[in-house]
Amino acid sequence: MSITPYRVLVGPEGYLPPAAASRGILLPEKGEALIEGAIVPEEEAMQAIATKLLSAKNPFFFPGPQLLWDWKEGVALKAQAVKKLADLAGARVIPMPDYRPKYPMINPAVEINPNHPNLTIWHNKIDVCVFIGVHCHYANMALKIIRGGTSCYTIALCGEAGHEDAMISLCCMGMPELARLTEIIQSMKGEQAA
Amino acid sequence: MSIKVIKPTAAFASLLPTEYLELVADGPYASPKTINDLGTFKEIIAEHPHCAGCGVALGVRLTVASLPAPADTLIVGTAGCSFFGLAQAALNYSCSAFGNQNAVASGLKRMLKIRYPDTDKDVVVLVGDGGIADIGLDLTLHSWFRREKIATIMVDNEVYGNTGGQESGMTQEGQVLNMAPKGKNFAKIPVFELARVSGCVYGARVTVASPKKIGRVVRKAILLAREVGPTYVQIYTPCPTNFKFPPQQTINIAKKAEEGYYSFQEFISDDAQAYWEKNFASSTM
Amino acid sequence: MIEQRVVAPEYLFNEAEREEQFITGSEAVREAIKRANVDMAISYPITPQSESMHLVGDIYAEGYIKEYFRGENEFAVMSSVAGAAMGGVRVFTATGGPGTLRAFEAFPTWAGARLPVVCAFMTRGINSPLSIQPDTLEMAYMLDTGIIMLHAENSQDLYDMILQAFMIAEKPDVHIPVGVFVDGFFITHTRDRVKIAPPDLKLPPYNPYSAPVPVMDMENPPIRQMRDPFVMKSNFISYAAHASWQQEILAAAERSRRHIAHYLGNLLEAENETAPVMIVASGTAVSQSREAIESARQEGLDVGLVKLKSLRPFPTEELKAMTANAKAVIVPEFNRVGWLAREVRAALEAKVKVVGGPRVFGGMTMPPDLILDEIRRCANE
Amino acid sequence: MSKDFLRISPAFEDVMPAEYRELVASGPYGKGYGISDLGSHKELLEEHPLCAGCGLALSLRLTLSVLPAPEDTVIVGSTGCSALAFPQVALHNIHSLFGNQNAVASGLKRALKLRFPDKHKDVVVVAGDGATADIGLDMVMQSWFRGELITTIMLDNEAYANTGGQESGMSPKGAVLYMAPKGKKFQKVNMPELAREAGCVYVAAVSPANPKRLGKAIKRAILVAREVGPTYVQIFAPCPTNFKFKPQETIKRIKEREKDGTYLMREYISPEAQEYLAAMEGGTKDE
Repeated sequence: MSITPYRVLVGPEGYLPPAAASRGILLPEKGEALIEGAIVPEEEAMQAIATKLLSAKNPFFFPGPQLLWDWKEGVALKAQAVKKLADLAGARVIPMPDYRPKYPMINPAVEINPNHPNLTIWHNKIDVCVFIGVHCHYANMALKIIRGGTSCYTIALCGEAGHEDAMISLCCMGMPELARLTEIIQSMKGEQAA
Repeated sequence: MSIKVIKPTAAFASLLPTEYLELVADGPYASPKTINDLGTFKEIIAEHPHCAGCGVALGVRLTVASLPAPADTLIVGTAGCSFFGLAQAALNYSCSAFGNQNAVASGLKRMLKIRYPDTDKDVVVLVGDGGIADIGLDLTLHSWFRREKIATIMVDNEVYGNTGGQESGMTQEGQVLNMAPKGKNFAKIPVFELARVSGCVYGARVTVASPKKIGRVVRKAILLAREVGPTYVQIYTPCPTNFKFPPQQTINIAKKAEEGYYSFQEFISDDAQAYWEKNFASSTM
Repeated sequence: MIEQRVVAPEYLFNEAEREEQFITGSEAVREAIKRANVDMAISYPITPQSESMHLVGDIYAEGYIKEYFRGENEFAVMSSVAGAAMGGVRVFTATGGPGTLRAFEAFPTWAGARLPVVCAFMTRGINSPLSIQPDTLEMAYMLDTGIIMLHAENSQDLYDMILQAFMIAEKPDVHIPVGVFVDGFFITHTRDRVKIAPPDLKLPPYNPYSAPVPVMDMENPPIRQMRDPFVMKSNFISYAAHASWQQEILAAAERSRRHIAHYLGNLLEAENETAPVMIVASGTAVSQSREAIESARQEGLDVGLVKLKSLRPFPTEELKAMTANAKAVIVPEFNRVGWLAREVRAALEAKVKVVGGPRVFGGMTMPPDLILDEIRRCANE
Repeated sequence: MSKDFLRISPAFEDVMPAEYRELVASGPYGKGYGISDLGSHKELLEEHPLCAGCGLALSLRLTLSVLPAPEDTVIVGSTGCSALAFPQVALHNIHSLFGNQNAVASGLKRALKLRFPDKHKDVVVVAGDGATADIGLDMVMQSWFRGELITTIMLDNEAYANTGGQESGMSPKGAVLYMAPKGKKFQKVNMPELAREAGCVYVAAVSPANPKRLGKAIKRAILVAREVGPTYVQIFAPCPTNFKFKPQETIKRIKEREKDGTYLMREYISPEAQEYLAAMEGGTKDE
């Protein structure tokens, strides 16, 4: 691989940034996470997420179809928990209801689409965003486009293997991990307030 | 083709293996032969590596012995048992990708029409059931839609023989074969009816138990294809190796089929019938 | 059919008590599929693959597979396989040589649509002229379709790799097709000793909802979903989306490295890798190389061997390490073009002399002496 | 998908764009709407980039509005003008390679049968004339020979329209189009007849000039394909752009062709399908 190891840093990185996996960035194991391409303990990543969100000027959560649609047991509950987390972090929400390219034009104020996520990032001047409940393929598509053309700091909360193309990525996330992250933000907000 | 093309130059005549000399002396080129002349002339296919009792070898031999103008006939084939014997045929035989024979034949026929406007160059497709009914079905039907002037002949052994006995589209429903471990679960593809619907001007269904009928329908199909439109002949050619019957039973099995589901059938369009009566009604064949 | 119980893949591959059988490569495919908990298999005959798919048909009749049918040609079969995979089932098929080329348009769509299909390729010569004999030319074309490519040296590899292929392909972070390539006739039609797990064990079933893309069954979101929408509106945004999509397929193959290592042990195997002359090969060329090396060592020549098991993703770093002290690398192949020599040269970046050959093709066998001559020549330089 | 499947997670109800809330509130899922319900509910296809007066877009809209069970219908489309509308259709739909739609549908139908044995998952192929009669002809017919329980719908605009108006197998004889500079030399391929010969148990040729009849044919084709055998519906969908007539004349063109007998509306029902429909239609309101 190239001499200096590749780092997944906030963009705009360039015309066509590489997929981080193709530059040797490995996905974390359970209990680990990724910060800017480096494997770290999950706890450390959660702290970093809390700091990023609470210091952000205009943070947004992008819930995907797997959370927006109440399609199976437990989804509504999880959606509730994610909404609570977003409110707590002072972040607004723009949904990603589906993945089809929006023709003739998307309304970037109310929707984000993985084929052209940068429109929504630019339109709303989003500096930190959180992906959750988006199928991994489409999340990775969007994360690379955002890193290439915007200066938005991306965070992925993934129930499966995680996302190397996000600046911070958790993996194997279930309700317990969601609760832990909410707790950290809660306490960090408390400290800041005090 | 003028006879010159197959006559060895005097200087080397003595060196050529006898089979080439026989082809000049009593091959079918100078005066076309028919099924009745079998045994009296040097046939276009004199040897082949097919299994004992192979219906396809017999079907191919009878077809090639019925060509109205072997000197100006080109056969287009494809993969499958049929290409073993045809690879030995003493006329131009081409074989490209599996199933594309009618597309190849379309291009070949149109080009020969341009290069030899006043000669009838008969382009004949001679291929197995898998080649036409399965992998080559669309190319075959589209050559018929386009009314290409070629005769398409299927030697139907109702199985993919060359690859070891798998079910083909022309296998009968219920027949147990490789890739049909519980028996084939759909009917024999009605290529004969599809030929009529797709624009063939003449069609005949026959079996190797009736060599004289094969001679007549193959000749008729090729002659009609010269002027009127695409034609189709389907010959039942049983396969002892994959259907596991004794090699000497092939003709009996074909005969039994001819009395049942493989009965002799013909269809002919009005304009083909008119053309036939005007030009060939007098001939006995 | 005997009652089977689901076990963890690691148990089936590494711990289960194995029994040795003397079977052909085609039978090895049957034994693998019998234990792979496959939902559906679709077939079309082409030598030398037909026997494998006959036998898969037979175990369907015995009840080991839920659905099986013969399609009308390879392009149709690979399309039906795609439909089945999008419908959320574990599906298997096989082809080779001209069949691979006739089905070709489907392979890049398999990868692009993230379909975890497993396909065995019994490699065979490409027309014209027609040859049914072994030849790995088709692998040259397959290298850039985006599918993962494993190359079996013998029937044992073929048995193991097919089972492992399902587990690698279905990982959510991978979820692209795996091709298991094996040289036709040399392996498929010759008997060999193969150690196989007990027949009453099978892999865990495929869970379609762990896929990185929605399943086409109107039972999971989003409902307004086209798989896959052509991203083609003529503007920069569409091009960027299409490029990012392709990068994700490359990334999926990169992520498979650790899974391949986990199940196969490594992407390549090496012996005596400190030798000055190294042979790098895949498939039956490895078996021929072993014989040549045997003779070379008797002549006192110091030669090592690298057996490549994964060709996509290519083990570039591992290969560099295994040829670090070599002054010459010999790449014997069963094809005309030398696609493996090209890959090895690219990987080693001209840091070591790569001898592209000996190469035989058209179905010819490769006498070990051809390789031995090359070893002697390189050793004496 | 169960009847109340399409629900929005309450936590995000407020942020969902209007079109999705409408889809949940008044979408067709579970309703079994017909042509006469058009205008009373949110349709599966509301916007598309096809040309003004496009017969195909109209036919596709009508087809989608009469699906007996949209909540359990997966569509397999193909390359061509119809493909431009499919990304907007609120159903799972597959776009694979030009011509392989019926092969894909065969694999999909059998997979869904395995995964949902006691539920009707309707797999409906919707493709153009080029995809069905030319490049996909063998896979279409082989799915019929095999008796695959799928419905094949051809949107017949009698040309390769999406690529700029070339002759297709379904173009009328004599039509001057691209790649037929001297006019098409052979007749319009007789797909309904081929379908009947190939084993289809229900075949209909309809057009959007008579929406009710079109709706009835689609419903029948899909219902019959659930139990009896493969079905085929051919919809005449004239193309103003490539045949150079005014967008508002599309329906008029159809009526002219019906009058001069060059596009016959017809229906073939096998005895078995007849029996099945009699039982089914006895119960449901006849369109």
